[in-house]
Amino acid sequence: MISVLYLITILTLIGIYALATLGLNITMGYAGQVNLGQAAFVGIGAFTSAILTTSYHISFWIALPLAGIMAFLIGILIGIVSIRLKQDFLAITTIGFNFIVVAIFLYYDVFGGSFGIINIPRPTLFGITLKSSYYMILVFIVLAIAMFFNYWMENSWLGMALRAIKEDEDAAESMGIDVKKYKIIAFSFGAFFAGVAGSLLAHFKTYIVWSDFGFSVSIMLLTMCILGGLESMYGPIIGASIVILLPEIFRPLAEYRLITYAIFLIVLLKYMPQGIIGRGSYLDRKIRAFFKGEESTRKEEDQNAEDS
Amino acid sequence: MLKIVNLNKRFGGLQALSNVNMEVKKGEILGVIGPNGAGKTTLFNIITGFLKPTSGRIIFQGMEIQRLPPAKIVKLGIARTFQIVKPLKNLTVFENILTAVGYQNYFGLHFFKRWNEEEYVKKAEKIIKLVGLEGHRDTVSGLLPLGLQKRIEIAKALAVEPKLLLLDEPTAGMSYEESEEIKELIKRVRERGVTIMLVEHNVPFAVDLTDRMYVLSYGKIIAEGSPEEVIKNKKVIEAYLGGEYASVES
Amino acid sequence: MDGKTKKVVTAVIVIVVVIAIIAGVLAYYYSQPSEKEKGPIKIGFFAPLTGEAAADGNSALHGAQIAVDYINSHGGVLGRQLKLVYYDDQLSADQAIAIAHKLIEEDQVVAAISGSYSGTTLAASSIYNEEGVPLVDAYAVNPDITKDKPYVFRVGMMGVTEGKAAGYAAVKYFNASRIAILYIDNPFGVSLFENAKAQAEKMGASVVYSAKFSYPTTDFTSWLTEAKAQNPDLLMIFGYYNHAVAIKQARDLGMNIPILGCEGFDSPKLMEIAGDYANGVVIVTDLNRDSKKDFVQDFLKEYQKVAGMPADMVAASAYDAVLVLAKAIEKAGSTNPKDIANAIRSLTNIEGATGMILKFTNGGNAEKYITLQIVKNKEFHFYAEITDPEIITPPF
Amino acid sequence: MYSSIIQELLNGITLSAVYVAIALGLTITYGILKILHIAHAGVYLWGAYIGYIAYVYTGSVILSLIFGALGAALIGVAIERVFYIPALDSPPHITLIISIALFTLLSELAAKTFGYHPKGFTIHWPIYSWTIGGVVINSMQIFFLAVVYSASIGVWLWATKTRMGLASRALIQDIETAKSMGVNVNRLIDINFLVGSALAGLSGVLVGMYYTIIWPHMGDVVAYKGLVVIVLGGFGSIIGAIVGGLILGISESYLIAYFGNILPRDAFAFLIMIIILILRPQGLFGRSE
Repeated sequence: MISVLYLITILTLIGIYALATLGLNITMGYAGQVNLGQAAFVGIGAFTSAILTTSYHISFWIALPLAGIMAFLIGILIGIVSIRLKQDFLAITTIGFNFIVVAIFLYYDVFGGSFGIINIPRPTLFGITLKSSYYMILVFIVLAIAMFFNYWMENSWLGMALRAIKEDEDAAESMGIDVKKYKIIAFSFGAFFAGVAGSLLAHFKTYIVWSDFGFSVSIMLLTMCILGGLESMYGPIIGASIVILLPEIFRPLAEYRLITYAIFLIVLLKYMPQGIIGRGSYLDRKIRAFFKGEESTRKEEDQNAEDS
Repeated sequence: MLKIVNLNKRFGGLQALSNVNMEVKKGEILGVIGPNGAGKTTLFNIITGFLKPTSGRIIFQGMEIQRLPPAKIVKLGIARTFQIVKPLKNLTVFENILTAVGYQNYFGLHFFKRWNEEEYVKKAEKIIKLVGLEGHRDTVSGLLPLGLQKRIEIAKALAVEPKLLLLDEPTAGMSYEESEEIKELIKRVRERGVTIMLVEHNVPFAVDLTDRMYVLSYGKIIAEGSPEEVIKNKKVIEAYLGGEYASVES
Repeated sequence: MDGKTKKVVTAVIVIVVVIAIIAGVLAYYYSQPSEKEKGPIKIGFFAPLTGEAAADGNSALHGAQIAVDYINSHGGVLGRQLKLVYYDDQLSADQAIAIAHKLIEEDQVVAAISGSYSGTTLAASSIYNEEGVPLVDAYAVNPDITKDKPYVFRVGMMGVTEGKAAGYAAVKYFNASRIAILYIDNPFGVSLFENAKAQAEKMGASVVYSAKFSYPTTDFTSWLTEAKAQNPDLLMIFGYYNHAVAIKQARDLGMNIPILGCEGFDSPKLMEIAGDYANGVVIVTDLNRDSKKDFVQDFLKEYQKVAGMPADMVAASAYDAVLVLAKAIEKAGSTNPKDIANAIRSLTNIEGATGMILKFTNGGNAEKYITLQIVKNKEFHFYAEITDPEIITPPF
Repeated sequence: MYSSIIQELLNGITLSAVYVAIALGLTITYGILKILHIAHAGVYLWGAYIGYIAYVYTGSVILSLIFGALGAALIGVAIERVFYIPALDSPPHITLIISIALFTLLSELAAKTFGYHPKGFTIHWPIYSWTIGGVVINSMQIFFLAVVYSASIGVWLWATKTRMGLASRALIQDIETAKSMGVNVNRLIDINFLVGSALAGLSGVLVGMYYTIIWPHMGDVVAYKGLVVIVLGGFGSIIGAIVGGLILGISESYLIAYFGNILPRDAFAFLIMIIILILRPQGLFGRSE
């Protein structure tokens, strides 16, 4: 018998991490900017929200967007740094960013140091404390808004610009796209959703500590992003579901769990590099065909593209 | 239309361009030829803002543009193609052109606007037709042969509605037939009132197409005039024979 | 909105609704707690069994399992057998929270044990408390774990008491006046450092140098060099046995002063890693290996058999956590979580592998004597026992 | 106080040997395939364990080093053949995650095979120590530094003076050109992984012996510190890796000694790296384009 609260906990976590992954998908999936430090943005949002609500008694409903904005601002900084760096340098710089941010959480008492911040209040709405299923609904409403933003972005010039800088920066410039500006946008927008996810995570767990946002969490988010599939608005939710559910399913394996998980991951990536629903994957082609209402000619050509 | 005044560019110890002065007149097809390493592509990169000059000025329609970023220059009306084609490989031909068609929307906060408006879709389709890619509208561009990718390159440049179009070796690596088709295409473009500046390696092709020519050698202008005059110029022949005879042949 | 937008919006709404429906349907089918009065008594357990902290997690699991087997082979509790339901938390707070719900609702345990560290235990503790299921924390030190949580208990020492004991021991047994402290940058190290410093200063000594290090550190020479420059007369190292390297490096640098460690050093691995350098090191702990008590010796032997290595403090603490729960269930005469919690609070003088637990305070923390052990010939031996109530009484 | 400043320098140089040892192998393997080879740290820890087992059975330090290096070399080449070569065409983030998953796998397998708890790795050599002007140095330290730095010089000579090494450098520039020059590309990739991984194994054993401890997660810090070093040096540069390792070791030693309350060690390392990258985006020894 699967218990409800357990299920709700899992679903809430899926929703929160899907939101952070959706942000990462903007930075990495659409704009092609490697970010191995997304968890740091989640942490920045979580601590912003936690500090505002515990030390300054600001309402959750104000802290939630502020958490996103804080991450957004730091995202601008990282975006500026990213302008000068090429692929692998950028990858390692974002790893470093993650390490430095959690180190600051650990070393400075504002962030609770190694003890973290406890008693983060649960949000209330019309006098009802939002917990378990109410909180899950809140998370999924926020996720739905983010997915709608994602959909809208795909259909706006923003999406076009991000894809263009991913493909070729010079070509993008020659089409009137200011590459620097859009790199900064890619990082800051991606960070915004991570920050909001961080706030949601903080008020869900009611206790956060620096180690919740370490580099391994960034890798988890990256795995969600790639397994679900890059450049797809549904990818993050699918990726988050897999990455969170699999270890739960593997739970009976106890100490063999991590080994099984690692092998599963390697096999999946080897045979499905586009992820479950990423641009160019089998499912993606089917869905696009459904929305277009016709079987498009790209099907075969995309298959060729996979090989190239 | 475009005036280049005392342009210099240095890469470390190498003087890539020295004291280049040039003028592009409205409506013409201007050729820039010269042996390998003469600085032709560097010149293009500076005009389009991809490189900053060491000294000198570039004036486009009365405005100094040498310090502007490439995207701004595009908005002012100068478009370019790349010698090594740079299509957005994983996007379809239509998406490639559409990205360029929206060039005015990448400034400020206009990027929040939807691209799926009739205005843009129609414009993109018109350009696809103009360059003769109707049959490949929904093909992923990276899969097309080089000849067709060159057309995408030109189409993208046209899509930004340029007043001045800079073509960097549009026929490099193409067969004779393909070159002839491109030639026709360039002529059609010019009929639409676009001024064209053309860097070419292929001298006969340039002679055939251009109204006027500059010859660059080792970063200096060594000759200027009508194609017929220029190819008879002694300095030019020396430059080609002394430098790389083979390149005239190719 | 055009057709495509509508389709997408519909799709998003459908996803949200489907999830809500799944949750609702499951809520409907969610049956009342099944009969808890039959079959074995289930006790939950979580610890990091994989990943970087797996060494301690597995030690704790072995310790708890040995306790369960011992109790079962001696007739069980209330005539029923105990069953340990254990999960791997990978040292992730998210997973510890999910496990808490799984143990409480799905496995329907009557009580649970944390064999995990402070972060995970603290994150999970409020859930056990809210759901009214007793949680016994084996060795995590963060004070907030038990604070204001009537259903959460701790059998291990609190960082506060252990730190105070270290400061007390330094002055009382070693006449230290200039102390240098290296401590790990986690709640364990930080609470030990703060309280040892306060206690030592209260007794007239001063802390002339302190530095914190992170868990995977193997090179302590930079800090030790700076510490040495301050001419300390005692060095405290608050870390785990894998930081035994620091002992060796201190000696190599010519620091021939007494070294005082903590319960994190309480493992035979200390001697394996530091070799002869470990001799003379004194640690503050609650596990007394020279104990004459039969079951302590039984436990140490049994552990060696099961785990293939001698027992450490973590294993002994998890063992005691099971013991405390068993005693409480026996005393309560029922498996009702509330009765168990009340029974724990009324237990006194429990003989455990980590020594005698005098009682549990109102805050749920075990009060017990603290022992000092010294390494001689690569073995731990009794050095002194601290019984001063001012030192050993938990703050709440 | 003067002596403690010198002592810190010595501490830093000793620490740098750890970084140089790991970065050298990493820079060779990165140079050849352009893959962020996180699993290198897994190879390193397996090298340490194999060396440990060899020491337990033979009691010989030299054999332990040799077996550690050989075992690691085989594991490294196996990873390259089975996982990297087939994934060469996939985007870098895919190989990165595969590499991280492999690293997790290697760590967990080591934990399952050799036990979760750390092992003491104390060798029987007597340790002598000398105090010169207040600065203490011991024989183990000298041995550690001597082996790492002579291995570094060996690799540098191999890469710059031998035909094989030079061919590898050519391959780093451009695989196609190397092919057209008649170079057996696959064999060369194998050899580079062999050399790089042997170095990882060697350093694993040495670090284990020097710090007298090995444990299944001993690669965790090294995995990312190694990247910092090769970034500092400019990817693929051997001299860069050596100098980068020295810079990192020495600056870390001083920074944590004097400013240890501001940030932890690893954060300092990354901070140094980011500052250098902002000033010189191609790394200290990388070529600008």
